[in-house]
Amino acid sequence: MAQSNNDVHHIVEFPILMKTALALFGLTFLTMIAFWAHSYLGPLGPIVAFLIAGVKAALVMMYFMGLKYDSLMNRFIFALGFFFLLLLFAISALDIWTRVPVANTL
Amino acid sequence: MMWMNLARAQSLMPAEGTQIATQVNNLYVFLLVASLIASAIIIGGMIFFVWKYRRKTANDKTPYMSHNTTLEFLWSFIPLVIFLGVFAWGWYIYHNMRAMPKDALEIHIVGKQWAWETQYKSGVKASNLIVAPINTDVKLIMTSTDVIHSFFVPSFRIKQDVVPGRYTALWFRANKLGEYHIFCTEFCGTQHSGMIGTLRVVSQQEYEAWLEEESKVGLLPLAQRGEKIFQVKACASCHSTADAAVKVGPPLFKAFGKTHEMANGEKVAMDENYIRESIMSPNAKVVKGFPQNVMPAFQGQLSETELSALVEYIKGLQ
Amino acid sequence: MSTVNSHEHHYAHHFKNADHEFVTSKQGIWLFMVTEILMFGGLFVAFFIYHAMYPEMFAEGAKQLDWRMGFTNTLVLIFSSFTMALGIHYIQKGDARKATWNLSATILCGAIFMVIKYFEYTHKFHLGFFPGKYLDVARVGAEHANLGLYFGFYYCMTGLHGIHVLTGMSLIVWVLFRHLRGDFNPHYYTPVEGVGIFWHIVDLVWIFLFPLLYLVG
Amino acid sequence: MANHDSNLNYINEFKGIKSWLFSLDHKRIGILYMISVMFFFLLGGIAALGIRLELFSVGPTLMTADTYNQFMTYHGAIMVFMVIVPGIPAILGNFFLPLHIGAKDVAFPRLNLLSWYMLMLGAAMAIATLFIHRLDTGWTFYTPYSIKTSGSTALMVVAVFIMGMSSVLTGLNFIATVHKLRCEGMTMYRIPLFVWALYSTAILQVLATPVLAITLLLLAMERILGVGIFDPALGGDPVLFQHFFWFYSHPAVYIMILPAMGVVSELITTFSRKTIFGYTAIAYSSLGIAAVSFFVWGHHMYVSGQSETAGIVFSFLTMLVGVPTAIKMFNWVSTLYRGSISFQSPMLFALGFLFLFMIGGVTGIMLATLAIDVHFHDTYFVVAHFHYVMVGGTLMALMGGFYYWIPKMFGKMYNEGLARLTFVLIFIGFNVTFFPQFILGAMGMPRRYFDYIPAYESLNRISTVGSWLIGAGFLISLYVIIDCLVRGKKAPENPWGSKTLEWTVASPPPHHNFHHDPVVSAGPYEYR
Repeated sequence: MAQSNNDVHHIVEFPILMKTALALFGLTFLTMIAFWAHSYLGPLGPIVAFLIAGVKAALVMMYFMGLKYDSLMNRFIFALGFFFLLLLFAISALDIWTRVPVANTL
Repeated sequence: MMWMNLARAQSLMPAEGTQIATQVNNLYVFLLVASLIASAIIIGGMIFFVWKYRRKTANDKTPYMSHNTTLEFLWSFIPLVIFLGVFAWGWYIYHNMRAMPKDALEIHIVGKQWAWETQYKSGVKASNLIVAPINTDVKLIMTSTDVIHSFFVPSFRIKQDVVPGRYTALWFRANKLGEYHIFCTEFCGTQHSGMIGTLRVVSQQEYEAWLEEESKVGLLPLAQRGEKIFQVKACASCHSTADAAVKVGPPLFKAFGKTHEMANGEKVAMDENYIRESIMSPNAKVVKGFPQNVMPAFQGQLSETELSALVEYIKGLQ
Repeated sequence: MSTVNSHEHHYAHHFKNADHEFVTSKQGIWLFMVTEILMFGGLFVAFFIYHAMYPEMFAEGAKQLDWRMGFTNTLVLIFSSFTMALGIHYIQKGDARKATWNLSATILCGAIFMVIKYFEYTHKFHLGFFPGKYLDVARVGAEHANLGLYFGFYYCMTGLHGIHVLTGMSLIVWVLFRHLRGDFNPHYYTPVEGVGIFWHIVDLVWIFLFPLLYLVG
Repeated sequence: MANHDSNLNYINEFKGIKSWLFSLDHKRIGILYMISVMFFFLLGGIAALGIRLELFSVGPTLMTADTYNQFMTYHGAIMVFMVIVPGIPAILGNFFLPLHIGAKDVAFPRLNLLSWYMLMLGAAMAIATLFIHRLDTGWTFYTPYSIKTSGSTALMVVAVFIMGMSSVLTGLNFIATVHKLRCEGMTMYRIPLFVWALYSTAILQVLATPVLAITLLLLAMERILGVGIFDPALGGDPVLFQHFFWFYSHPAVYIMILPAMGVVSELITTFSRKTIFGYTAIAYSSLGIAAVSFFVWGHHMYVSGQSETAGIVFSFLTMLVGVPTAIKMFNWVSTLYRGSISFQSPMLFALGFLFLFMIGGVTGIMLATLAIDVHFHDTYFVVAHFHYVMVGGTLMALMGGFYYWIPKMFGKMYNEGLARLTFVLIFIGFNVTFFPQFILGAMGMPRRYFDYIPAYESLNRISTVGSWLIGAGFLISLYVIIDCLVRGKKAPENPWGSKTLEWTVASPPPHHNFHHDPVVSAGPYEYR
């Protein structure tokens, strides 16, 4: 099950780390620009903000945490967490938004 | 054997008072019989195998049976089909329970710590009592003023949590006269087991007569109106009026005019203002030995006349 | 628990070799990270549900927050994540001096983050934005009566995140101490990797927290 | 390494209390868990007997309503969080998982000891609430009652958070152990079914408990900072608390029952001396139950104000989780077919498990049906159902597991006659206590009732008498265990003729488990 011996101890090279850091700073500024321009974006604003946050999170996970070079099992384990959160949100939201309101007719 | 079994099964459940209750009974009887059959197969099989293949010698040889795909498929697929069938039948009846009838007789229920307060459209109020006409759709619109309660009428097989901060609804159409229990089934504190009411199903005429008689409460002398309000607001569940027994709050029997020691040691005579203040904001003066913030505040729930009626009633408890 | 000493480093007796111990420890670390994601995730799920139920109230709450502080905090945490990754990188390369600098820089950034957080909190207390029922709606002049709910979320989420930043900082101090004592070398650095991944999770949570709380408008 | 002296084992190799309290040996930590869980079971049992005594007759019998509510709360909280969730995984799992897969220890021994200390810390705080300000919220802490009521709820909730943390760390440890420490030749299809059950339980412990952690933290913040997330006064939705609570608590009931199923698989194969029928079916149904258990939590909330659509989705998914459970029952009974069955006490408890879990199972399907649950929800029918699967299931399997493995754990045989007596007492006492409660539930008696209408009195009386029998049964089994430790005869290496790895080592096993690493070439139940 363990991968081949040599890439068990993977070292993320300096240039990759530097590029990731710069990308993260850039994306943070991009988020701010999206926030200031919320008058044009309107309802799209929060969605854009979250997309950028998602990209930043992916960068941190892949390069800083080394998930890109890690075993399939560890990636599956980490992804499992997000799946169950989605499940909790999906069915709780399904409940709250399919409730039939009862009016007080007194 | 089957029919005796059905009769016995139905005798366990309280006599049903609505058409839906009969449907629930039928599904319950089917489930009971199916479970008996399934248990007979598995437990009977177990007992038979255990007896037939009991150990004979110290080193018996047993066959190496690892699996049997067809058999295993059957006893996975057949239970699945039965379970889904039961799910669909349950869904059908559940939908009937939750689909509210149009233009039903609406009664308001307010669940509060440790009593059910009912209110009719005509303004008639009652405590722990619902009077409903027979063969009419009745819709209960329920809310709670403090914690979650749950309105349960076993004979009608209906139950619905009463959630503070929003309205929940229940409906029934009684098809038998009589008195049925109302229970609270969501834990709500000390007197959770005391929140028992009665649901009386009467004929249409009797229902209108009761409504008429109850609405004349406005003409009663002040003290009697006070007693009615004392009942409706379920003050009796915490304060005794016939004797000096301590229920949850201090007794009100022969209490008027006497001085009582407060929690902070101050001596206060019980006069009209003290009663009025203790009703509107109970925590202002709490009698020694009684806990803080147990009694709910009635600020904004009682009109001026209702307050003076209550004061008149308590003064009369000599 | 006796440990088998080989010239590079030691590993526990119930493992076959050092790599076996490293791979198992990494899996243990990732399993723990799943529980962190699920715990913070629970808060985010509750936040999304209430945001959808009371959008205007949440917008009013978000306006009270100072996006400048949030923005600087994001930059500080991303930089600390970068220095943490560098710290591991240099320990793997065997360059002890640079690793020490980077780990200290990470701790410093954590401290800066907490100081900015402290000013944000005191500023809000000063204005009267307390959590939940303690928020005096009249004094604060809030349009929505349950603004306290937004600030309840604000303090719960940033508070829990703050506690994790402090825990992360103390873990890095412990790892730095062991590094200065010479425990780590290119063949044995599991604790550093573990603490590093924990610190990146803390940064990950803040990356989502910042747009969620500050920019929701 | 310790020398291979024959009479040296994990008990007598190191002496003194410190060698126990700071031991990193998974076997010693298993014994520490055993002692603490048995003590908590005693506490929970006393609370149970108190409840039944109070319900012996109409009206207050020996306590006030508030005291009864406190008894009910502490019975639930102690039994769930301190006895039955740690129970089989922490005691038998810690001791036998490494032995079953041929490992020297669990993956992270220090984490294992930390888990025990966290359980002790959490339990101490929980029991401290008894003396500070007793709780009366029920073990479910439903809001807004748990926010409004007096009582040290915040302290209890943090205590449960810490105990949950202990459960997460144990689960994490077991997953890493099963993944990485299996001995040579021990593929995932040659590990015993007890290990499959612990593996599925560990997945549940790791993925479900964190959501309980955040829910309880928010409840503590609710009481301390009044954040209003679950408080309707501030726009919070108490039904959302129930969603978050049951998102953990339904997987939690599978954390309780799956290890018991693992023990029963071991007992049935050993005592019918026949290989398991459908190994892969049972292994995959453990994983199946673990997976589907995350989708079904809403069947606790059909009448809670949850929408009809959500109720339908949950009822449908709950029916699916019933299927793997039925598969296991069929496979166990088929294992008995043409076996060579002996009736020593572990097997009696396993057969008792099958009987009681069958009734628990079918009543579970009844409760999963939407229309039926509307009548049965929060009545004694539900109380009877979950006691049938928890006491009838997990505790019967725990007792069977104790008697099956005590010769290996302590190297001494227990008194077989007395052990069979405890089975008879517990089995009969259990049915006398809880079967009438099914009828009470059908008649509509709500649960958590301090007092009831006279119509329910006779059945409640029978139930109380039954609870005395259970109490006697468990006290006698405590005596049997102590008597075995003090005066038990020396146990042979393999008293039951079982084929799994732990019976190939001495009883009690040496500190490092195996003198030389085992190599496995066949399945765990090779009875030819």
